[in-house]
Amino acid sequence: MLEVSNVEVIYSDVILAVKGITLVVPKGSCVTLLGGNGAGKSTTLKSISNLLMTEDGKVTSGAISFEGLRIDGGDPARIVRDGIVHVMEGRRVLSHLTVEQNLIAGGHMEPSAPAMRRRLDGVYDRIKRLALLKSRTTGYLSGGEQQMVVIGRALMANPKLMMIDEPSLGLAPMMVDEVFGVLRSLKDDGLTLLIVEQNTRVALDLADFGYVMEDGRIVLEGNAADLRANEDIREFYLGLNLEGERKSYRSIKHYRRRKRWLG
Amino acid sequence: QTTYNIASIADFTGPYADIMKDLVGARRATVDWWNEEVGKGMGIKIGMKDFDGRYDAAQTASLWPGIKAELNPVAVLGVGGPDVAALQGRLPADKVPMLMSTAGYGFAWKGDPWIFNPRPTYGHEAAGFFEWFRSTRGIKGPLKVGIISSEASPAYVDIAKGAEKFAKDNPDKAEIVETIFTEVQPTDLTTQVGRLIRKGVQVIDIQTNTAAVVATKRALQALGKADIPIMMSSHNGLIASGKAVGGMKDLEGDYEVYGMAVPTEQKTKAHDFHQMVVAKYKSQATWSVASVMGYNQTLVALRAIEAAARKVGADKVTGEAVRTALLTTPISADQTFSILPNLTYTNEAPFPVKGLTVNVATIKDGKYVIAAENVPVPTIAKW
Amino acid sequence: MSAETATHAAPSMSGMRPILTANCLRMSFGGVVALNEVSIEIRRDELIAIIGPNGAGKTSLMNCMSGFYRPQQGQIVFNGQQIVGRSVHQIARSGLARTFQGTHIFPGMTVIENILIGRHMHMRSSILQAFVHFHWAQNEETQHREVVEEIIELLEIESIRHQPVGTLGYGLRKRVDLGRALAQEPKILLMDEPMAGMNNEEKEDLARFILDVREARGIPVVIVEHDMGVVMDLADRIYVLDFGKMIATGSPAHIQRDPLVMKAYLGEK
Amino acid sequence: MFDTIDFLNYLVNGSLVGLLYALIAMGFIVIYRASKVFNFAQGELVVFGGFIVWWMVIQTGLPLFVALPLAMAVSAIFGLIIERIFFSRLVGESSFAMVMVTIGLLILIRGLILLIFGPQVRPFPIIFALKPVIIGDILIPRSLLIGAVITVIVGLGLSWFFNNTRAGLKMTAVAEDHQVALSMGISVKRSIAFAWALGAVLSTLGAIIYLSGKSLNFLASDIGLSALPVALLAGFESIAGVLLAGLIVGAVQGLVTAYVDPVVGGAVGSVFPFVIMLVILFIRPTGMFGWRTIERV
Amino acid sequence: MDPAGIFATSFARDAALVRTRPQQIALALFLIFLLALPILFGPRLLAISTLILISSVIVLGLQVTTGYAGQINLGQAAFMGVGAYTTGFLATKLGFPFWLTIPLGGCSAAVFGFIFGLSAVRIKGFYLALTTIAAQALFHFFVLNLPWFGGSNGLTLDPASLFGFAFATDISIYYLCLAVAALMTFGAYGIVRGRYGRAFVAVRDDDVAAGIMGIDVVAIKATAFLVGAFYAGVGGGLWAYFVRFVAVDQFTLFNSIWFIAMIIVGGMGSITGALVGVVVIKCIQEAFVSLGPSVVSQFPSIGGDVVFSLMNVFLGSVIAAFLIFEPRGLMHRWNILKRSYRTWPFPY
Ligand SMILES: Nc1ncnc2c1ncn2[C@@H]1O[C@H](COP(=O)(O)OP(=O)(O)OP(=O)(O)O)[C@@H](O)[C@H]1O
Ligand SMILES: Nc1ncnc2c1ncn2[C@@H]1O[C@H](COP(=O)(O)OP(=O)(O)OP(=O)(O)O)[C@@H](O)[C@H]1O
Ligand SMILES: [Mg+2]
Ligand SMILES: [Mg+2]
Repeated sequence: MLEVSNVEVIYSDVILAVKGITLVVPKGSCVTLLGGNGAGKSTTLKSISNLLMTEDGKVTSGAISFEGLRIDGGDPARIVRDGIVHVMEGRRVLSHLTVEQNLIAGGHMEPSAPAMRRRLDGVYDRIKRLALLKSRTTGYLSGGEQQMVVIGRALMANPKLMMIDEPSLGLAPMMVDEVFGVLRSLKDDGLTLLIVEQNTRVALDLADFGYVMEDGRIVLEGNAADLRANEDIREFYLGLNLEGERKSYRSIKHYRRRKRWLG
Repeated sequence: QTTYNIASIADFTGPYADIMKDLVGARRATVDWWNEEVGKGMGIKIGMKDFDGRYDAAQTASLWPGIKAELNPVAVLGVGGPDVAALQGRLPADKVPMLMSTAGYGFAWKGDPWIFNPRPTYGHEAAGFFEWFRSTRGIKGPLKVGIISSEASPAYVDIAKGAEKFAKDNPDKAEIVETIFTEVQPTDLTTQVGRLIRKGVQVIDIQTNTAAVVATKRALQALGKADIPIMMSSHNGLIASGKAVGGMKDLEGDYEVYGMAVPTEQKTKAHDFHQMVVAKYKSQATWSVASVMGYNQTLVALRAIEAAARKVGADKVTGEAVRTALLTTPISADQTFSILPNLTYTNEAPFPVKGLTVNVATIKDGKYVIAAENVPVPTIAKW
Repeated sequence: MSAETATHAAPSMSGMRPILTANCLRMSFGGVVALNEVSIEIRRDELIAIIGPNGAGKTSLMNCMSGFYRPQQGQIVFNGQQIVGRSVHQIARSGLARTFQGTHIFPGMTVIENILIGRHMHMRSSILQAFVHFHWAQNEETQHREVVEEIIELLEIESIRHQPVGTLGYGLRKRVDLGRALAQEPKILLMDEPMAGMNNEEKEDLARFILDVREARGIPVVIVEHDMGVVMDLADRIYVLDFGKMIATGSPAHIQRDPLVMKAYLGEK
Repeated sequence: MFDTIDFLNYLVNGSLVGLLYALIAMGFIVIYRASKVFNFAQGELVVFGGFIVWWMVIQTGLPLFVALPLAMAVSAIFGLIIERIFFSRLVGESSFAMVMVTIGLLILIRGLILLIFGPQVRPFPIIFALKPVIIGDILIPRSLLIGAVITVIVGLGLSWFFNNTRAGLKMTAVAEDHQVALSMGISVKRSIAFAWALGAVLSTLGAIIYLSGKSLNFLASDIGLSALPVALLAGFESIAGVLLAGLIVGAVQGLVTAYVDPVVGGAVGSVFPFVIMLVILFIRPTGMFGWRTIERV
Repeated sequence: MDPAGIFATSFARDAALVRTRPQQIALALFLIFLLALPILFGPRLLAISTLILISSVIVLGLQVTTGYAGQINLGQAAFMGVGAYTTGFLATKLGFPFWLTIPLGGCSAAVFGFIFGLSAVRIKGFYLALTTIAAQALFHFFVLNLPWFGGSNGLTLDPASLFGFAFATDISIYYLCLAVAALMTFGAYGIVRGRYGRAFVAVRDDDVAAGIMGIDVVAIKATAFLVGAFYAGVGGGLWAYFVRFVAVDQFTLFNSIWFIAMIIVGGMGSITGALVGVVVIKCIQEAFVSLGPSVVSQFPSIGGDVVFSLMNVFLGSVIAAFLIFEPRGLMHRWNILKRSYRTWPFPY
């Protein structure tokens, strides 16, 4: 459905953030993109939704195609209409608007008001909490609440492919389960997902396939099961020691085993 | 055959660029005429060079040193307030007199001048009109005057002050019922003008800009009192205001007043002079207030140079000599073809304070005509 | 009210006098009650964790402590002084530093400059001295620069010293954020969700930094965190907030078994 | 010596002038509300609109009912052109940069006006009959009265549009955050374009009411300055609020001009709006109805 | 970023402005040029240079308020006016010497600015910026209506004089302005690279965080206005002695706008940028003015007014173009060039 082939991204003509990556998101599947900070995950998503445009960044080589059509460098609004919606990292709510207004604005592409209403109710009973927060000003919501709002808002656009940047960021454990519950139900309803996550455990539980990025390159890929089994993943992303139980943060040594894929 | 230079400061690229064709054209024509018919005889040639002051003090100030070095002029022709602002501090040091074409200002009214106006202050000109108007209308008691001014420019404020001073010192002659301050482009003056009318105003004095004239005229029309005359000055006179209001007929019975010739189509010595230079010296200038201003300042400058040459000798003329000549030898109306009245400068003021006259023009049956000439100007104390 | 009464009000177990105590704080926004009779006490040698579901009021609590919010009632005694009602920068100057949920670094500045901002309140040069620059201002700069370099080493960000922070990834920003707080040489350090948005590896790094800070500098630390692993391993004591109420407090082990907490927060697993 | 009739006259006319300011201020606010740009060139837009009308009516002698709509259309197009040239490239840039652009725009448009129409003072057509409306002893300039009615209608209409329609909500989203709006599939460019078209049209409307039967040259742009306090008083986001702000400023200015100016012998009236503005802003930092600044950490 | 091979050996060195030998040489040459300028240039250019120096002082101040502290300031011309009038007042009415009047002019302007800065207690963002327009209106009104400033008459000054030596000639006034401008530039660098400079930027980028970092946000904003206004005031003082006549219509809102235009072109948040901006804009203006008349005389068909409007059109487009293609101004482009040159042939 979505194909990204050796894409390179440069910010303000000087910072090379993504150094030729290739990834594929098959229809109806859920793909996750893992990787350290500054690895270029968000940048990758931005290059797909072409929000790069607004950050003085551009795709200097490679191609991005969605359902067989080239979309790289396209107008972001157009791309959303094609069915890709991008939930940016950092809970970007429209802070002076109420939760409901946020959602309505999200559903601006619905042909008619009633249709929009229907979507709205759909979202409300997918994410119960939003119904409660309806009339609150989103700017004042707590971090987690805001995360809910942006996901809900993305759903309002009725996307074919939803790209989420760090959905679990700042969510309490129960809330994480809740959010991923939502995502799972979406997946089951046939929505294609591309998830950038730091919370490797939940991400790999949900995903069928995963990519690992390190400073602008894809260093490892495989279906979720294999990745979960991979030694490096276990140590560096799941924080398990070789015996497989979680090692304590107190007992962290100051030196580290080098990662295979860098060696 | 000695050559002396005059610096002609103009405003080619500023707000008044549109009248420069006439103003500078008139200056040039006058110089050509003088060189040909006067200078030759005296063995003097005048060179004039234009400089663009942009009606901006900073600009003129930065031009001046260059002018001085390049021309070492014996006289400067200025355009307006900014030139005065920029140079009045330096001319005394550099010993060059500057000649303006506008009326004088209260704030320039100081002794020992280096900048000279051929006309008294706007206050004087207005006062002259008041007196004439009173007598022609046979008004007993003081003339009730309303002033419309603006604080947008200090010059405007000064103009109003002049008239107020006159009324204050001559309560029997004029009474300022009110001075109204508006924006440069008034929103609506109906209420204010209505107030003036209720205070029984007999003439409205507007020496600021055409926008104010138009707004006031509209207010008067709205109030059905279009017969109350408006008195304007040279820079916002009948022709200009007429253009702005969209037709001369609207200004029927209004007046303009200033201490120089009125550029009507009537046959006058001034008009003849204009037609002569146009014919003989291929002047581009048209017969307008702007060209009259150009003529008046240039003529004063040249006549002063003449006088200076007679005193010190044709080869020894300096800026200082020109200034002394101005202060010592009167310039008669004939010498300026009645473009200006007889001028007698003194060391008290940058403009002649005594024996001055002004001319009044009006619109009669849609025609721009002279209403009165050589109307005497009453004396006003400094304010 | 004075420090004494405050401490009597909350007698400390280990005889150690608490550095910061908050008494029955109440904070509501319109209908929403963000904090409801919340009391908390932090001792000088402690690493406290505050947990709770989203919207429980954790950040609000921190905001009250750092003076960004003004609680409608209750007092906060920090280092013997009542601080409720003081302006944010005064409280900061009296030794309370915090890092933010999300990042609030200054993107326009380089890493060094960002951390130097932390030193601002320790600098004395007047605008006039700054104008002259040489001598006073310059020497001052140099001194403080040394402090900053230490921190930079501690956090292992030497390589990006001169990079504008705006171009850094989230994780590094958080690290700069921490560095900036440390530069204030605080008497207490509040961290709002420091681990959020980090992968395991980085969490380990940061955990290590936090421990170092605690050991090396002996600064009491309060963290708000959702990652139970981190919380359970690092914290000496845990407070649990739910809907603005303090529903439990105690050692990690004890909290993990608390049924209330299970229900409200951890979820049955 | 105090005269109630006078008082009422000043009050009423002042308020009406205030509503004229409100109309101009609406230009500021519409543009801000749909693109988060504060437009310093508003006054220049007014003058431009004025000259378009002048050119069509006086120069080419079109009848009013043709000329006025046409002028609106032209100025709308002018607004669109501005967006195309200047703002379409700036999407996502800091709103600071955009505001700075409008400062460049101010100088540019003024230059264009001088270039195309020259510095001369031009007569502006009489759009509303000069005969004032007289209610009891109160005498009201027709242009201002009709203008006030138009202003109120337009104000309430736009206010409804922005607050209650989905299209309005879209623009509000843009004003909140360009990047987010884009990520939601809202065309920021179109929103900004609309804002400028609307802003230009409002300015032309303002010019018609302001200048009807008066004269026009580039200095008329000062009206933008007089309208500024009104915009600030209302708060950048509130379109309906600007009406009230206009009334307040206008009424106070009218009275001050009438009663204080003569006493002081100076134009107190012209600075007073700024004083009111400062006072109100101290009490309500984001104007009377502006969005509160949300500060979270 | 430094050229390869340059490593700061001490923190002071690392913070220093000129680090490399080429930089030092360039600076030295530039200073020599400035000192020799009266010999190299004719009086016209000399006068222009003097005006450029005066404007630089004012724009430097604006750069601090707007470029660094992020507070758009539309009152700079008014602040300049306050300085000019104070200078004029003290010089004419009380006969103070210029080395007192100019600083005092700066101070009074600073106070005036500081008051507006203080409104930061309550007012934030664009609202704060726009209140500075009120400064313009109030200044105009008070000068015309308060008794001390000669109202509409303006003030006429005698030349500045030191131990009997009068700065009456254009050369001497040039050196006076040069000295002051140099001092103020040096001071500006000092301010922006120390704690204040950082605090300004911090407040600009995120004033909430700044507060929690222990920065007194209001004080800093007020200080930013204070510094900016002080510079404007000093510039005004110089202006007063340059023209020797002060009138209220020399300080209009439009001038303020030009000052902003200059920092836009030069580059926000860069002292050098401010200077570059002034020079560029002034030179363009002068080009038009000196070419204007000759063009007009060449083709009388195009009136001078056309030239005038063309200048506005041109400068307006220049500014807009900068904001569109070079939002960070000339200095930014210069830095990028430098960087790419230093890392050549590797682009990144
Ligand atoms: N707007 C920008 N301008 C310049 N450089 C940028 C910009 N945004 C990101 N970068 C650079 O691109 C690199 C990748 O950034 P990106 O945000 O994609 O990392 P990430 O994988 O999303 O990290 P995180 O997990 O923290 O979100 C970063 O190292 C940063 O230096
Ligand atoms: N300034 C404010 N105005 C209005 N409501 C607020 C404000 N600040 C917080 N709230 C409300 O108070 C409650 C607590 O918010 P807070 O940010 O403290 O939650 P939290 O515990 O930090 O949640 P999270 O873990 O998601 O960050 C939330 O419901 C929020 O909507
Ligand atoms: Mg990211
Ligand atoms: Mg929180």
